[in-house]
Amino acid sequence: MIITCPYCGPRDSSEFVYREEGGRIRPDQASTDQAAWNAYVYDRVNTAGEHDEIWQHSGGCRAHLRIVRNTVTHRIVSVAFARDHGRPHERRKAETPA
Amino acid sequence: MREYSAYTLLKNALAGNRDWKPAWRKPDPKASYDVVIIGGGGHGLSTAYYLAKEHGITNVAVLEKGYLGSGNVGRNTTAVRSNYLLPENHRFYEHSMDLWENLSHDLNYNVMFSQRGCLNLAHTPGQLDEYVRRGNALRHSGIDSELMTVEQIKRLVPALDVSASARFPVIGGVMQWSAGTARHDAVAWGYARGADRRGVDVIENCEVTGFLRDGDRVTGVTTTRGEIRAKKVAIAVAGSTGRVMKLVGIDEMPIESQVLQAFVSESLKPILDTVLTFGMGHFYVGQSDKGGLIYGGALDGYNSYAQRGSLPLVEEVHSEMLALFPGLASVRVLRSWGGLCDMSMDGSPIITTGPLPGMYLNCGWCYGGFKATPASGWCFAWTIAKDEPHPLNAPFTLDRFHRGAIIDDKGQGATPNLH
Amino acid sequence: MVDQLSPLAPVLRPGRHALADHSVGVTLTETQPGSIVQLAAWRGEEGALIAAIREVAGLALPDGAGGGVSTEAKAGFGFAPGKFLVVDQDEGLAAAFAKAVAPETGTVTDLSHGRTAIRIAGPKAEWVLAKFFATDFSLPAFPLGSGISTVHHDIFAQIQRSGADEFDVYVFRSFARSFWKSLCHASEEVGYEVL
Amino acid sequence: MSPRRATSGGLIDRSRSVRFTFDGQDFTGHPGDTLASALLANGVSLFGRSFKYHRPRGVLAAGVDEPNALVTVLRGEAREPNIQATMLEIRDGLKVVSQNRFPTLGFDVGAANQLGGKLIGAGFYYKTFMGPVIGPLKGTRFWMFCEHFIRRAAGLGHAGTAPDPSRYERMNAFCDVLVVGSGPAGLMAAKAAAESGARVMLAEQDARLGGSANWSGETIDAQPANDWAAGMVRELAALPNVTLLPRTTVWGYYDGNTIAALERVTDHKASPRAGEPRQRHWTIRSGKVVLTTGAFERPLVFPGNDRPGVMLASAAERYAVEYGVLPGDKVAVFTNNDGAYKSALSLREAGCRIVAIIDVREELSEAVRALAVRTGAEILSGRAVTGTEGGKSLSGIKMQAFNAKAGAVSGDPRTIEADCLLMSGGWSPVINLASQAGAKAEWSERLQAFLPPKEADGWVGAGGFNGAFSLEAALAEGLAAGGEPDGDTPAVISYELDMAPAPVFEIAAGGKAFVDFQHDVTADDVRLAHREGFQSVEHLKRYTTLGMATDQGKTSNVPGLAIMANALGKQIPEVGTTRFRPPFAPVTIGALAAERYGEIRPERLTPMHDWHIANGATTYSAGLWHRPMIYGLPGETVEQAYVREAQTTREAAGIADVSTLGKIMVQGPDAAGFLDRVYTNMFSTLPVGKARYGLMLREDGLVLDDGTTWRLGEQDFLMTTTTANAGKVMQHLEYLLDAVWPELKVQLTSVTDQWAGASIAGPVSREILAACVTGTKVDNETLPFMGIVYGEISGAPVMICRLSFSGELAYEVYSGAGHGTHVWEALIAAGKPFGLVPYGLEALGTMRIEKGHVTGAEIDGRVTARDLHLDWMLSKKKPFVGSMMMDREGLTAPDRLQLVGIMSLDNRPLNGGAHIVEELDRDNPHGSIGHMTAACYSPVLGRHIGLALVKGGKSLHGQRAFISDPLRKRFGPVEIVSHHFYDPEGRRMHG
Repeated sequence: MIITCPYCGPRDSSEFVYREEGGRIRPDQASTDQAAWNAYVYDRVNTAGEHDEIWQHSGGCRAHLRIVRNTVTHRIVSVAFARDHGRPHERRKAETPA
Repeated sequence: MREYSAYTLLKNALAGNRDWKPAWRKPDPKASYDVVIIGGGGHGLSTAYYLAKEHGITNVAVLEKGYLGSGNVGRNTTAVRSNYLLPENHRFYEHSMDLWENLSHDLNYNVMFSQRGCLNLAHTPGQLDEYVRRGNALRHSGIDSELMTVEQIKRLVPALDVSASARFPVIGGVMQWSAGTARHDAVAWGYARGADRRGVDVIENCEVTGFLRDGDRVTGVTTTRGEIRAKKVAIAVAGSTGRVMKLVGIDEMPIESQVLQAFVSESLKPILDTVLTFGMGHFYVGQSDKGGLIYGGALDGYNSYAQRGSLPLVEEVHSEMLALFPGLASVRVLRSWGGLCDMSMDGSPIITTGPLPGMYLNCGWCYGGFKATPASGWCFAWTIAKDEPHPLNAPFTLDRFHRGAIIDDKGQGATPNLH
Repeated sequence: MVDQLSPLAPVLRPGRHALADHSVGVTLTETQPGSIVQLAAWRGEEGALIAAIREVAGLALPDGAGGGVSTEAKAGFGFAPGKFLVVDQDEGLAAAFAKAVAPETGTVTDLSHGRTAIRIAGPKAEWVLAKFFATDFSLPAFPLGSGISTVHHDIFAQIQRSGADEFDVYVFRSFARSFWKSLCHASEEVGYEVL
Repeated sequence: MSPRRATSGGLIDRSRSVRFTFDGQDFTGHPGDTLASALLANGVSLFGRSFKYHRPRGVLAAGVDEPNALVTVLRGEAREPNIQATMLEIRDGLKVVSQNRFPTLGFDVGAANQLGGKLIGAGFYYKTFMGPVIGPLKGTRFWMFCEHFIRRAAGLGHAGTAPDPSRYERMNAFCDVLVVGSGPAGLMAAKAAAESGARVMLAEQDARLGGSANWSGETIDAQPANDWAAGMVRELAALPNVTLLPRTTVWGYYDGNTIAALERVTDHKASPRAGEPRQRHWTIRSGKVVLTTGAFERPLVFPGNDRPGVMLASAAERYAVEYGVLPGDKVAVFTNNDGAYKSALSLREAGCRIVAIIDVREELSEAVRALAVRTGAEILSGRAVTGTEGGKSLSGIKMQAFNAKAGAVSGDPRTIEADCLLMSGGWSPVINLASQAGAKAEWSERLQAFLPPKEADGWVGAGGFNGAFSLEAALAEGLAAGGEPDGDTPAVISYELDMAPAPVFEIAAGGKAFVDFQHDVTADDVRLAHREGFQSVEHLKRYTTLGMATDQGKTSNVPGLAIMANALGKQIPEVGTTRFRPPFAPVTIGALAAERYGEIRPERLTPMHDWHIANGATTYSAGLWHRPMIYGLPGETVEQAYVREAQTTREAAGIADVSTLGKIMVQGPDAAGFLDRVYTNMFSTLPVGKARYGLMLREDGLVLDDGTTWRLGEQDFLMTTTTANAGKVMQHLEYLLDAVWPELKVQLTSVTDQWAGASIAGPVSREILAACVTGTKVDNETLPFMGIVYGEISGAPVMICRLSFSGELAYEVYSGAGHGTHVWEALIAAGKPFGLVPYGLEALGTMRIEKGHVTGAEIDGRVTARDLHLDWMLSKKKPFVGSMMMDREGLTAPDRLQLVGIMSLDNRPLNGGAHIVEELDRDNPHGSIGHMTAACYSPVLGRHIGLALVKGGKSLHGQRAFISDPLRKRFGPVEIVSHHFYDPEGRRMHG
């Protein structure tokens, strides 16, 4: 598999490590919503098809990349820096007041 | 008279082998069953077999989307062992071992289970302590485990490099002698035949496309071969759990599907009579009765439903092979394949009622699915028949992750690709 | 000042290790720069940091990912978004940058002891490097002066093209001896000389 | 002159001879010969024995599809088993032996297996060897007894056990166009692509480029095809943007057009050059892949089709034309298509006598009849071969009338004398690589073959690969695949043949008719599989082992499917086709390991490593690092050494290399706030110039790692991690910063290698520092506990932090890594008058156990901070990673394993990994309440002690229990105590 890092260009998949699903929402650091934390840590969409995920270019620039990749064909649909993809922790506010 | 024996083999040979019956019928699905099992792999078939044999429930269909045994039961490295650290795991796998030991007789089908042992090689004192901890845990549960010195290891596997100059010298190992290998396909075929002869309909080329519901309750399935109603619907589709659960409206699970590659070398005269694991990487190897070395390593490490591996992992695995067996450099790898693993968040499986009424779930097998086949089916059949788990699978719930009651043999946390 | 002890010292064997026909495909050198400094800009401050590099080191780094310049005594290149490696044969570069780079601009990290610099030069330099790194070393893909970050199994490396047939490889010091031995081994096929 | 070498012709170099041995016998051939062609030229027809029945076998094919002629090559002590004689170039000194025979190839006792033919058909193992259900042989015993003998009989060649001295290398390459196969289509494609300016690579598995042009006898551009090919190769070789790779088998097509290929660099050389690898594992990333891999000819399935002397028509043609070898004197031909007629003619022209051409088809075209007449053969259409005669080589064939539509033979057999039978059952395009890439094959009714799909992503095909079997089509398609669809192709002269075969795969006439030659799978085996329900293609393969041999079914897949389809009354595509997986042809393990063969992982060395070795250290692996275990004196045991080192440290001083600790610079305006988020305790309150011990949890609330972090400046922190977790912690922090909190201005840099670290501990450590440190005072006021100062030692700048792992007054002295040995030696010299000793990990471990500090043995990924009594580290003033997850019910359950100390009561050593029980039962160990994580002899206590994780934890302090270690056969009484064995108030380190 070749992943085209937005900084380094096309590189072999051996330079990258898969980290997480991309769509998972980490609750705000101060959130006390236990269910949201549980879901964040343990539940996965695990799509068969186009899958939103975060990889790190650990053997290169070490940036985290938000990648959409088809898990059935391994074809990579898009790659962007994870940090440009909005900030997951801001998407959902704590549901139960602290 | 048993259907398969040396006598019937001779009798049939004399008759030109024209009288053998199909190993299982090829029935059309009926409109309804007491139990429908989705997944005609090892676990689904063994579940059907034990439902019929242990619980007298024979109005059962096993639905397989492709050919029978096309999933991981036919794509693994055939190792059977119960040497897990945690009691929840090793008790379960030891029950499996008990079933394995008599499986060929039970099924009247030679699954070629051979107890040639599984040896974990240790390379640092800390690692040896860790392995001894595990071995002692087994011994305290009545399961066999033995410490081996380097000299004993060398005698057992003369081709192994145990020199002190190795990059990671072997300093000892922990052996489970009752462990071994079995002929993987035969397990699927044996269970299929056993279930079939007890009245179970084993239905191939029948893909589930949706679930029939009555409110929350699951009442059957829609398939490429029509609607099938069932009092109970059981899912045993490890590798495809995510896909099937989405059909019933459950979009998130504590599971990632990942590819595990396996390899077989060309046939060689015997060189390795046990199963070995390498402690400074992720590598295991055995040799089949046909002579091929069967081996594998770590997961490719990313989500996949493709049954297709990546090249870097191929290179990694083979470098580990040579770290143990420098004499095998000119031996060649003949085949490789990829299996889809249901990697759970703690590396342990799920066998449970629910999560919806009328539904039963068996998944999350990670690497351990093949060796679990008998106990998985046995426990799942119990759970389906009695609507509650057997004590052996009671810890393997779906809600354990959220509760923090995790069963993490490797101590890696919710990082499936490290289990 | 105390000189740095090279991690390669016990395995560095200067001289020609040529083929039977006396040909030498690559020369290998440990360049032992006095300063290796990593600079990182906060987002939006890359321009200010590049300006600081010009001011302190006199290197005008071109725009674009991996852009760099290599001169006789100094070199610099981008190796990650907003991050640069600047190298000087003289010591003291980190201290100079610490003064010139404001906290609002970014950070300065001294790696003068932490990285080992190895130069591989000669007609077979691309061929030998290709044995290690899954990276395209051809001139169009890897222009003069530019740099990359890559990895050979466990050995992380930053590489700058310092000439048409010349590359400077920066590896972690603790891996340097292992890498050097592999490099010499891989160079045997084409003949090599250690300077 | 060799008995079967033609007097002229062939592309071999007749001016030179090559000497080699086969089973100890000397033979000669010529450069350009394969082992197969050279042995055939010498009149050898018996090459090997089959897997199951040990039947004598000759050569079936001439290339990578060969199933029968497998040999073992001896290279010194190294052995290469199962090498195809058809792919092995001979060289001077080559030593080859046959395999799977005992005692000799000619007389093999294993051939007795043939007597049991019907008994040991497909799947017979599954039905027997189970043994009695009860009695001493129940369970797995009987099977394992039988298996012992089965295993011995199985396998083909012997592997070597001596390390292989050859070197293997990996090579990475990038190109725009990779052409696989150098036949006419491949050459055209490569040329066209190269002329467009693309970077082109051309890989050919054979030694000689040109593919079928080397033996087709056709004419291209007014010259013999092989001359045309040689000219093309010369032109390509001269282009700077073209790389030619002969002897290179492309075996894997991975995602993203990542192509794996194996180059045999020196296998053909009598004396390789120094430094040259034996084989090179290429990983080629190509923009586009052009597949011109041609097609394999298929055998026909009929009784006795495996007798030595029966071979594929195209193989025989290739031996005759390319190698100048006459495979027989009296040659018969058996075919279902036109192609074999051309082969017959080529053999005739090379000097063979063609005695008969037997064709299953009733009707033959005029063109074919004309061709047949030129061969001088008797033409027998509407007939089929129904048997072969001879012992270990063919002497004649049996032939009967045959109705192709009904698939039935009739009439009396006629015997024809022949010592070679050419057979052709049609052609199967080599679509393996396309299949690996995910392409689904399409069945062609006309060609009776699976073809690649028309549209594909990443690759394009041409020529025989596409089922375009004519030379004109191959050239035109090659040109188009190379990017010049409208270019001109050279003029050709070739035969007008229809390669479409009659749909006949098997002649069922009684007797063993082989489908898979190497694995001895017969047509009857396929039918048995059908009868027993193993009808899908995968079941067929797995039940009969069809296609599972080293040739991977290159010749057997389609015939096997056809026989199954016939039994099912279905069409072939309804049975399915096998999806091909890597490798296309077997690949050596050495090549895949490449440069890691002999050195699987790089070594990681600390700056002081050479000093340790020079001063008597014994090391062991800590991840990739080598770390000193002890610095043993002559005659000392490991225990004596570490006890001396620890005792001296506690009484005077010791020094240890701690450079392996992970070190991360955490810099930026938000650094302090970031540390507050990732550590369980507070760091924003840490003053500049001070250090603090910190604890990190994983997101799931369990302990990740611990270490001290030093505040070097307002915005600069130096974090240390454990050696083992350095990488993991770095990734964890990078992820949080980059993917979760990108708004934080924090920069992380690994500086593990920047610093050398020496830990100097013991009551006189301060005096030692005072004796060698300049530029700063090191007294208690200037350098209090957890304080940091800067100074110099022997001219090298150092940073000293006063912190203690051993529990003694202790300092960590950090210097630039390049100064590490210099500073270390200065410290050793300064410490000499004070009795300073270097100590290794064993002494370090001893002192930490005495103090009850935890390490990786306790932080095993399953413990919480509370389990380790580190509750005091959990800040209540702020959230931190894991804070919301750490108190879930499963992580606070009362029966969790918690940290305690253990004291031996029998004055015997304890061991990590032993379990703790309340009731001792040596014979039937049970009731484990936990396990020991670490153990040592404590010099300060004069006792054997250890740490353990047990259920009940602190509540058991003061209780008696037992260690139970059946693996090491060590049992005995212990007392459970606090894990703080030594100086619990910490007076010594604060002193």
